[in-house]
Amino acid sequence: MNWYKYASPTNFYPLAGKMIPWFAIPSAILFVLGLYVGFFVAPTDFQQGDAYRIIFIHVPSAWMGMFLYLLMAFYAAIGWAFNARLSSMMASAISITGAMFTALSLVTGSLWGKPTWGTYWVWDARLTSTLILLFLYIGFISLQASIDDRSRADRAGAVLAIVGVINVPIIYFSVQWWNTLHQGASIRLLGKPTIAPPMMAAMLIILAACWLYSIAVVLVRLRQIIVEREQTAAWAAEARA
Amino acid sequence: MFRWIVVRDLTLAWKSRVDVLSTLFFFLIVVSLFPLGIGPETNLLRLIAPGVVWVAALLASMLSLGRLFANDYQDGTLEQLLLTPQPLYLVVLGKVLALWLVSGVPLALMSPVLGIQFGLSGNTLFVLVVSLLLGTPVLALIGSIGAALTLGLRGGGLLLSILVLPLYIPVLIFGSGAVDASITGMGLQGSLSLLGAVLVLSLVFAPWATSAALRISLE
Amino acid sequence: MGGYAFYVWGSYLATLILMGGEVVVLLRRRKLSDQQKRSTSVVQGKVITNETTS
Amino acid sequence: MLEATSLGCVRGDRRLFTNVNFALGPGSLLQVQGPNGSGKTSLLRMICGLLAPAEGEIRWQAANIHSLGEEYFTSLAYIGHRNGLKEELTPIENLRVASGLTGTQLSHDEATIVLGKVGLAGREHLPARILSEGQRRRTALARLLICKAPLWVLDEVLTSLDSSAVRFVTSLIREHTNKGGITVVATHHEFDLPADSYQRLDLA
Repeated sequence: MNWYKYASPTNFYPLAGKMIPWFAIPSAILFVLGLYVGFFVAPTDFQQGDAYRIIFIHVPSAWMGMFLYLLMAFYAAIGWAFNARLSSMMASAISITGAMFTALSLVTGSLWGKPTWGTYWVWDARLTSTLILLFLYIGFISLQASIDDRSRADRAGAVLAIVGVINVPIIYFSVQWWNTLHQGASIRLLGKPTIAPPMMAAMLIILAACWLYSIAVVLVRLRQIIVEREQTAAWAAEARA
Repeated sequence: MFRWIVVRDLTLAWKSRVDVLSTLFFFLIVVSLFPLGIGPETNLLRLIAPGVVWVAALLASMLSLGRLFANDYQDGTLEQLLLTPQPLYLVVLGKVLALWLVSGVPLALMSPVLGIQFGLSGNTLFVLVVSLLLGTPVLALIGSIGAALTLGLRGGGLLLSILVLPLYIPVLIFGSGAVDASITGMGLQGSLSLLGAVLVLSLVFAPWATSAALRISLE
Repeated sequence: MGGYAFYVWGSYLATLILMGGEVVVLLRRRKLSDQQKRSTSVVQGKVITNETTS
Repeated sequence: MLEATSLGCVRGDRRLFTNVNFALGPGSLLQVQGPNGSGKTSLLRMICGLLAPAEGEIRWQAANIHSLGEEYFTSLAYIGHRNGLKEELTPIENLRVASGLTGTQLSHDEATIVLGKVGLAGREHLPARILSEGQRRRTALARLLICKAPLWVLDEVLTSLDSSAVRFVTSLIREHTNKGGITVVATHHEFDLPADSYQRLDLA
């Protein structure tokens, strides 16, 4: 079984098509299951009442946003180092879903902040770092959008992603440091209520659902990018012939 | 050969003094806007002074990035710089050093004048200058990556700021943290040493990333 | 929901809007490029598209 | 010895040329011809190492130019479409900077002599932006006189030059070829050189 032939976009296209339902359907199932566990099985928290149920989507989306950035940078670096177009396309496909998850975690984070701290935006270390991560995503997406030549866009994006990955820990550390500097004891966003098993179960189920969702959406967008790139190449060849 | 790059860029900057000065005037004007916006009472101004001066330094040094590669790209000298027998890493370092000498250092030396406007005392002014002297090279180094990536793109200036500002945040935090610490009398070795660490890290990584970005943009 | 209904349902509504929106945008993008592909291949030989390629 | 094997180039999504092969021994000249947009400039930039080939390989003295890195540039002189001059600097300053960057120190009078040879006598001290396009092109060409690079890559060098400048450039190239140098030039101008050292490559 020669795996190498799937490295070329045109061969990977049908394979991706077959894989999508295998990820999309389980993702929907897990979502429903996770929500059911989160809302009916998990008890009401004595401290925060039912407001804490927001963390079932807030925490997984924050993790997804973070991990997809690292995955994007990995694919971009591979695409640049080995001149593998498919891998660079993968990075571009991941970037939008990653940005979506980061934005989602910010929205749910602030909606959760209101009942627990009384304000929509808390300059907490994790929320602020997630905001900066969103800026890094926006930088990557807008850089790739403003370059017409695809191979330059891929490689320029790769450089930015690698520089971004080196900076992410520094940014997280500096925000953490800044947070302790100005607020003394940092109020932990999670509030660390006793995590009852069903709560943790709900969160992990939804995390798995987000994972499957991301793979499905990224594969669809990847096929879309392959089609659009091959189309322009075909037109160009056609026009020149 | 490294000397030639720096000499060349310094003479060029000297010949087009106007837009070098405009970066400094921008810094001056932006900082002076804040008291007009917030009100003249000094204890409030003293509180916000580190942040204001540092954000203005950030924006001013980002404006000066436009000059780093853009006109060399237009007149074809950038290609020649890529074809010199010395490593591109050194060429980039030379250009960034020249840019820093022309925009970063005067910025830092001018900052005490603004500090006084904000009611900062002698010792803090000294810390302000030191933190800016340590910080502005990092701004130039990281900014050079963005300048190389957005070479020749439409909407370059705006795109450059979207790429580079998030990467500037650690420098902003450590820099203004140092000045803030000296105002409140807390130990400022922590933030200055962190700033120094970021400087060393960007001195090592940034030129490599910039030369890779230059090769990509000039394909 | 103990008085927090607005925030809990609000955040799940946001989840629906963002994740659902992403899928809808993606599917519409695919439909759009399929139409373009059909319009080019329908005209045999000569390449005619609704927007000129540079 | 400059060798290219099965070179291919893809710009954006268009394949400009493929399977280009040539071998240039000392004292030979390759003239690259073809309509606009056929990839002449891309081929020349590929030879300089500015553009990575999509397929194939270029070897200088039997070593791949990408593995040679900066060493390769000591033996290369490239003049592209754009002159590579700074508008604010005078020809003398431009020349001295160019030579300084390649490691050879050029004094003020040496620069003046070279500029005199290129036909810029008396205009050495004017900022380049005042000079005409032809004069700026001559200043760019002056770089060829001062560098000792055996490989010259010239892109449309003869455009916007008057007849005396064209004669000067062709004599320069002939002298370079006789001394055992290699030249790759993209132009429609015919050079009168001995047949065995004259190769043509048509990218139509």
